[in-house]
Amino acid sequence: MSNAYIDQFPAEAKVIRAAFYSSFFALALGGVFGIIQTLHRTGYYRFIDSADYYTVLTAHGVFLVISFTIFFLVGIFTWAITTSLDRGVEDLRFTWGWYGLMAVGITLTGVAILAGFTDATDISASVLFTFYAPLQAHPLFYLGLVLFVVGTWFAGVDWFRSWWAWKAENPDERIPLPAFMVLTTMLMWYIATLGVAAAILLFLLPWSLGLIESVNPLLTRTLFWFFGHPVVYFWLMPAYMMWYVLLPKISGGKLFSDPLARVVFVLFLILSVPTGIHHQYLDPGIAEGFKFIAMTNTMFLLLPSLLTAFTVVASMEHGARQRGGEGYLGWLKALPWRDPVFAGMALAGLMFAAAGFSGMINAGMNINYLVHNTFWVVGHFHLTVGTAVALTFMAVTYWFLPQVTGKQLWSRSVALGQVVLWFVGMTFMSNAMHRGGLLGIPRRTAEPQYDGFEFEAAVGSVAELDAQIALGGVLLTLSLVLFFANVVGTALNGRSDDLPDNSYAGTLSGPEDAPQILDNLKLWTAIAVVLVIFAYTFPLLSIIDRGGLFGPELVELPLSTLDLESISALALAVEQSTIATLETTADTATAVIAGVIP
Amino acid sequence: MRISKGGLLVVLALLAPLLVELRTVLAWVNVELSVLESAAIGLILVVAIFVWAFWPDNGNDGPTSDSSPR
Amino acid sequence: MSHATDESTQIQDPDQPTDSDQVREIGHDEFDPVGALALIGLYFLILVFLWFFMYFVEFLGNDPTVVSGIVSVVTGGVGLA
Amino acid sequence: MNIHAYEKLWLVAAMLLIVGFIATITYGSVALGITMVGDQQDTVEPTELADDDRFDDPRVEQVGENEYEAYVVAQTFSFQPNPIEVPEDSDVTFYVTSRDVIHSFSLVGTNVNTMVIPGEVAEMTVEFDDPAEYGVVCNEYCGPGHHDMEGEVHVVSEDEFDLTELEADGPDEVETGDEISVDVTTENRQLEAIETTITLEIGDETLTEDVTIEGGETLETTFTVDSATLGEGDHDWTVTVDDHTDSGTVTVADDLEDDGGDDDE
Repeated sequence: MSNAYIDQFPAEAKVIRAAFYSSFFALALGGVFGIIQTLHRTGYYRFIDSADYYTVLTAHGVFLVISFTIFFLVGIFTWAITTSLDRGVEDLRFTWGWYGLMAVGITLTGVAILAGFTDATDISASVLFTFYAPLQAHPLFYLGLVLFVVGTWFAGVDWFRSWWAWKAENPDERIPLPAFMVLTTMLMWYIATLGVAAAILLFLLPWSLGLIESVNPLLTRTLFWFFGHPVVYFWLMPAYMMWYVLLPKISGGKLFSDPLARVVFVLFLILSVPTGIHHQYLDPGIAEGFKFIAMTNTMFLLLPSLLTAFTVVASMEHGARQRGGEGYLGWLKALPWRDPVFAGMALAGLMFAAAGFSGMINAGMNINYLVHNTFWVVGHFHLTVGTAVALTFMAVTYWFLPQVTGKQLWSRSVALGQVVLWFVGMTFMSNAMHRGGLLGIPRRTAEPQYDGFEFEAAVGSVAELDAQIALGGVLLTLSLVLFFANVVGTALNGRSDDLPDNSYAGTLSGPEDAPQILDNLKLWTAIAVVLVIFAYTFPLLSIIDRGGLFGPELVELPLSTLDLESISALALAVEQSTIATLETTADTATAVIAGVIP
Repeated sequence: MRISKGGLLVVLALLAPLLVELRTVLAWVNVELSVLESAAIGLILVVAIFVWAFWPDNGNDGPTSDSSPR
Repeated sequence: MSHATDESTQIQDPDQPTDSDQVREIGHDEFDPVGALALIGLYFLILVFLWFFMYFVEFLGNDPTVVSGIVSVVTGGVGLA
Repeated sequence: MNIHAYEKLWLVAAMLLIVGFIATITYGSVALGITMVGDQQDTVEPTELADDDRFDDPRVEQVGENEYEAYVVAQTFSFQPNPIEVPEDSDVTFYVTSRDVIHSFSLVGTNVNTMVIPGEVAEMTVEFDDPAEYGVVCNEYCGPGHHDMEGEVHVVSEDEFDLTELEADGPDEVETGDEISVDVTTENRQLEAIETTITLEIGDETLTEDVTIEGGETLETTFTVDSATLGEGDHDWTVTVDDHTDSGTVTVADDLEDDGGDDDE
């Protein structure tokens, strides 16, 4: 009998498995749309209409950055809470409840997006991940997003309940580090999602239903970015957690500093939200002063990431030296590069270092004229969410799958090949994207070739950049195929009794070195709220004062035509999506059952 | 073998960004490489790394300070 | 070896299935992360160099740039008068 | 709290890095005068741009010596005016707004780049030096035809540049012997007076008039030609002022009765 997670928490393991499978399903869909758009945009293979490109792009964005990342997050956060507090969830029905709400929500949104491919319904939502008004999606799109976000809110409630119950029994203990990370991240998420909730519930959803005439495009856009920047930390924090609590163990060492890890998460809690205006440096209607304040906050938000870089590398070094590594750099050779969990996370961290640099450029105010909305930005977030997060998630999957299924990983060699292939593929793709952006090639366009002018490459040619992107896309797709082969292969394996124990890294400098005040979540939340009020009150008031709460009369561009007379169409759509949800749930249930039965 | 197979794979992977950026860096000093030339350099480096990796360890240090192979 | 700094989680287990290659135990006080310092120092230098390159070569070299309109408004007013 | 000396060192270095970044940006703003698109301009009604005296007729105007203003409207899926023509060595202030959804206005290969949001007016002042042609792209997704949305900015040499608008109007047909009058309206949108020659070519006839048009003024001229000297038939005419031309055709006929002319014989 092993002491894996599934042995300790069999019921919770099912929830985590369901969350992981939902996440992987979204990853598969997002990957398919990714390669379609890569080949279309670079002109290598086109089988869709360029107008449909934006439906593909919307699906790629929403499925990957919303469903893939957040479903994975709820999986590992549930693992982190139950493992570090050493107690199961308080109420399993509640846990399945928020999972179900998230699944229903994302299915509605997904149906609204995918319906854009067919003329059979007038439902469509090709508004991209950012859904800027006056582009208008079908109400289902917004409704689904709301349900999904509410699901994550309940997930947070679940984890807080566990912590409260644990605290009642352990009044004098420090919050274990993984639980601390979950709680601070969720507090940040509650503050951040207020922006998107306000944008959708007060403005976009009523507007798409025809209840209000018009919206203020600058206001809804600003509310989106209120949420849109911190959401990147919501993707990133689970990856950071893995680098802090799993990577040192896999490296053969201990976490260098528990107190600094807490400082890092506190900094993310208080600084993530009051920075969103840095996505709007080039927006007319927002004063330069507000932009400068947002920049200052953003620049200081570099601090926790820079601290993380040191702590994580030092922890890896500790492992390497315990394994016999020597010298200033020679210790790198003593790291367990053969282990896909390690290699994947280390390569992801390396890519994140590069992404850190392009992020510093993005954070700069006036230099934004150079890169704003160019392909550079796409290169940047394919390094951050597309590699630092996605590759870390895939790498830790190789550790988590045995833990939550009770089965041996199908193939460690394939897994190693997979993470290395992702690294190489993304190198080509994101490098060419960054370069293309500096030439002024825009993001979010189906055919970056114009009649009146051409982009001039400083080195090589635009055709070479396209070739790099296409090559990268193909390698990434191959990598995904290997990943799914491993997931499926593992699911088909028999139950194993010889699994590693469920544990995470110890620390060199433990929580007893951390000032007690770091665990005062109320204090940090209050500071975070105050900073948000400082950073956002005046810009928001100014925007409302200038353009009105509901904005000027607009020529809306409905990317779906909602005929209010034919409510039946809506009913049909709801019915269809419900069926789809049921099917998804059924699939998940089947997977769960398949996982339970040895 | 001086390096584990996994380590070798990772070293080869790290070669990719170096090669891709090499062209750009060289262009600043007015050395223009074609795609083919870059690929040729890459191939040479790959072969060099393979030779280094599989050369019998005779105690001499490789390009980086060496530790005993595991 | 200072075990006082070992972490205090309940599920801390001395078993180290992935640490089977461990050849020695290094405690908190014996560990100086010189390697991390070397790597991060290298990263720092790269960041500083690339920042200057991006700002002063790529950005400022990418003329024209949006500049203050105040001067134009003043002279524009004179021109109109 | 127990922080390793190396980590303290890195903390200081990281803070230096951050302060250095902010300092660089501040230097660009203060010393180099790089200004962000901001809230300098009042809001407009996107659906009523036709009644807005700045955006009813998207155009370039001269407002000072070497100072120009360009009023640009972005809409699905085009920019107006297109191309935008400005002279070399000039300061051009762009005012850009949208008629419908969010767009951008971005000069490819330059740092001229702004979001275009309905209801808001983006203001950007740009110094152009040498003659050049720039592509303009919309880099924010604006609908299914987004990839077709492009424009051009032409920075032309002083000699080639003018802001003269020419419009000529003549009769469609006249009776032989009557006079043909071609009305020419010439507008000088620049501030300085221009001296130029208006030329009318019709048949073998060439009529010229040397004119001086004050800055911002509009000149009305009328050329008259005796139709008898042209003879019966269709005659093309062309009015030329510098590089601008306008043209038309007049039919000279002996008897206009079949056209229901009001000549009573």
